[in-house]
Amino acid sequence: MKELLFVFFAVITVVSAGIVSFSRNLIYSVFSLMATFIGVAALYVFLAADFIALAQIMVYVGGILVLLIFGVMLTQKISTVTITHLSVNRVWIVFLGLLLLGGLGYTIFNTSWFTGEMRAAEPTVKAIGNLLMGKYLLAFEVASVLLLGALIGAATIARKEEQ
Amino acid sequence: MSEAQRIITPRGHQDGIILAKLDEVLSLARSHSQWYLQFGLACCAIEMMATAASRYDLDRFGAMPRATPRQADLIFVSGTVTLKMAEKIKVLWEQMPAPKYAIAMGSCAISGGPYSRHGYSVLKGVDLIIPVDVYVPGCPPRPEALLEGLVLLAEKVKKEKLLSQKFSKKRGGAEK
Amino acid sequence: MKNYFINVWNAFYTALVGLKVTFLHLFIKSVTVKYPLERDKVPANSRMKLEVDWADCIGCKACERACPVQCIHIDTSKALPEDNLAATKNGTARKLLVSNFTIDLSECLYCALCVYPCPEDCINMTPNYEFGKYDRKLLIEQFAPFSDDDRAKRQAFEEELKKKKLAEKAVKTKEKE
Amino acid sequence: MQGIISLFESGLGLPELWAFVIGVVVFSLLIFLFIALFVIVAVWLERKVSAVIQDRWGPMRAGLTIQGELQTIADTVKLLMKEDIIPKPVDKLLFILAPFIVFTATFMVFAGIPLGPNAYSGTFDLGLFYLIAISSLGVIGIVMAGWASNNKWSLYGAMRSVAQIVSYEIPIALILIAVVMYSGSFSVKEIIATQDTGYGIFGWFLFRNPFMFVAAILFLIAGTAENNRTPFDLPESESELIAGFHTEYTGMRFAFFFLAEYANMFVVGVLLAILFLGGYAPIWHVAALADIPVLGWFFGSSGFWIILKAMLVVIIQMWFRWTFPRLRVDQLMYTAWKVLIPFTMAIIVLNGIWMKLFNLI
Repeated sequence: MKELLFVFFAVITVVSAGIVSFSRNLIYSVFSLMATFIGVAALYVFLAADFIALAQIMVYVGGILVLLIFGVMLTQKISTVTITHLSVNRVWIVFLGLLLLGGLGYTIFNTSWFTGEMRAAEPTVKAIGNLLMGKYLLAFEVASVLLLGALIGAATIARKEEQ
Repeated sequence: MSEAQRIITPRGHQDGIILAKLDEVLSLARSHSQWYLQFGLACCAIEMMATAASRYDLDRFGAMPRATPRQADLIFVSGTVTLKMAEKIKVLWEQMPAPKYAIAMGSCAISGGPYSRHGYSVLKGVDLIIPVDVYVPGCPPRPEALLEGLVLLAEKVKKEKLLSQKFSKKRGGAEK
Repeated sequence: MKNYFINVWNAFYTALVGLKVTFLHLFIKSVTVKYPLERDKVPANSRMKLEVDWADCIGCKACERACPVQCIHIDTSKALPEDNLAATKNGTARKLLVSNFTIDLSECLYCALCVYPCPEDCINMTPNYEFGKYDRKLLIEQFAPFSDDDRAKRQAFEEELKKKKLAEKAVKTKEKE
Repeated sequence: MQGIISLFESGLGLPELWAFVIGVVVFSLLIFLFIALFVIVAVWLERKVSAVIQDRWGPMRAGLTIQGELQTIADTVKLLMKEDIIPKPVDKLLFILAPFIVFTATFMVFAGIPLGPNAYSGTFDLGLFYLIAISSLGVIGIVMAGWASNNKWSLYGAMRSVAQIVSYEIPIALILIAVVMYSGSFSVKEIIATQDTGYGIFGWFLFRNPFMFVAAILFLIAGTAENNRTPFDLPESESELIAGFHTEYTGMRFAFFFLAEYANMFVVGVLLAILFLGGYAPIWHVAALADIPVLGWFFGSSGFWIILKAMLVVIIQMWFRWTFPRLRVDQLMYTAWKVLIPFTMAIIVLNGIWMKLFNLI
């Protein structure tokens, strides 16, 4: 049963990811990215990472994807239905893609993956909280300072020049 | 002919009993839910607004104002239809989905009214461009007159048999 | 900064005032006239549907001439031998028979300009406003109680009379010459 | 209800796959039925509320009594029978998909509504987070509808809707943090248990401290804005944008948007009930109430209480709708970014101080 569901979500993720990269219509790409995100969230659930899964949906689908859609819609020629995105530099892309594939494949096949018994899902929020506020506090704070810097930068750029 | 079809259409009946009964219920429901497209053109529009307001309350009949023709069942053409506006009425009428009705409100919309002889820029009756179901005369009509028009339209809708018509058309049955 | 808080408070406070106003309407009786069940009382002299008391019409066509939209049509003819024309309620003797009296209510303006010139007070505005129809043709109201055949007969008789008159005139002019 | 759930959990004696499929279908239908029933009541209620506020009668002709209680059913039947128009210049795939995505998001939220302490989302550790996260999915459907319609008003409506929902999600998430500070958990069960102190309504987070009361009001405002309802109904403002993102939709496709809008009102009600009004806990614990013959069944069940509280919030939202005029776009953004967010941040800080002062940590 679980395998069937897993396969179902994996197929959704992979197929929609394929549409994202191969679709000629930019809008279709953006919308199928949603299916990819949801599929990934479902895969997180299979890894018993419920907090990450929900954060994935909330942050990526509710926030980042919406911003992406905004970006696409605010581009020019939005009034025509067929917005295409041209593929440029195909040779380089293929080369880089193969390189990435090789690297990832090497990592996957040479890592000693954790293989153990299936465990019941445990609440992860507390553990995540403890880690963020304890062991990785510095990294957490540095990341938040970085984001704050980005926020202030964006606000400064978007601001009207004072006469 | 399957068993189910036989129940729906017993022998000797043009439209089966069940179909006819179902039609009655559906038409009754439709007659109670006429969402209207606001199309006020002149002084009659003021009366139309008064009808929708508290004292006469179109909502009692299940009539909700809709701004988009796509969700409307009914168009109140209220007021003088100038030739320029006539085009727009035609377009909006074409955009409404199928079981659709029109009420011509006021003399101007029915026949051009005061402009029927000498109005060079006025359409002589909105029924020249769209099929009008109910004519509500008056210049302008009282709000009650418009409500009466709505009741008349409901009576007309109640008598319609959309399903039977559709099925008899599919079976190649004769249309009246 | 102070302004900001005053603004926020004002927005909040005025919103509460608005909510109070609408809440109080919970206790106000509905003002709706439930139309098909009950009706507003309309003043007796209100101007709605035109009505004609045909029996009083003398066919003077004053109303037809007065109508600004020309929605009244009157045809008159001499009375047939079998017609028995009674006097109107004002005592005026009727000399002509009104064979056709139509008002196109789809064009009528409710201006009542036709009411005042009528010498016999036979055309009147009534407070009746409920006469919606499914067909535009049904809005052309016929007040003369004749069938179409009857009307044709009267028309023919009228024309015959006219011909006779013309012939008589011709004879007279010839005699003069 | 509990019996039915355990019956399905036991698998009905069928193979695992079939038991799963049947369980999913049955529960989906149950949820759909619940949404449909709620919407039928809510739309009628909305028209009646508007009628009361405007001193009129509202629907009265459709139905057995003079209150027009079958009005929404008549509307639904009519919408079902309408012609299904798909205009030629639209993007057909997205146009058809959009209403279903909007509705699916709402549907998924409803699957997580805890009608009682044993509901899955109640025991689930992140129940509240789930409700908030999934409800943000609907935006995508709205944008899809607006863009696929190939109509400038639809597009404007969709853009406004997105800007609005993304902005107002932040205050909602911040208020969530203020609540979670008290309960110490995202679990719905935990939050409601914290409020169920035995002092009735005085145990609610609404009355825990003055800041929480303000937070509840802010949550109501932000929730109303999330639903695109008046006074925040810019995405479908009739006088400017015809009907916003659903301008081109007819019949059943439009009905799905309609369904989702009203269902979302209920979601806001449920969220407010969980966060501030004690969720499915009874308003006052009186054992005698449960012994009343018929009503006792209602008073005794937890589902009744949460639906009651949610309905109360729904009626307040309707009251809002028929009271306030629409905001301007810049005012809308001002409210979100310059009023709600600073206030909620202040509430979090003040909450912390309050808890420290009274030794609640």
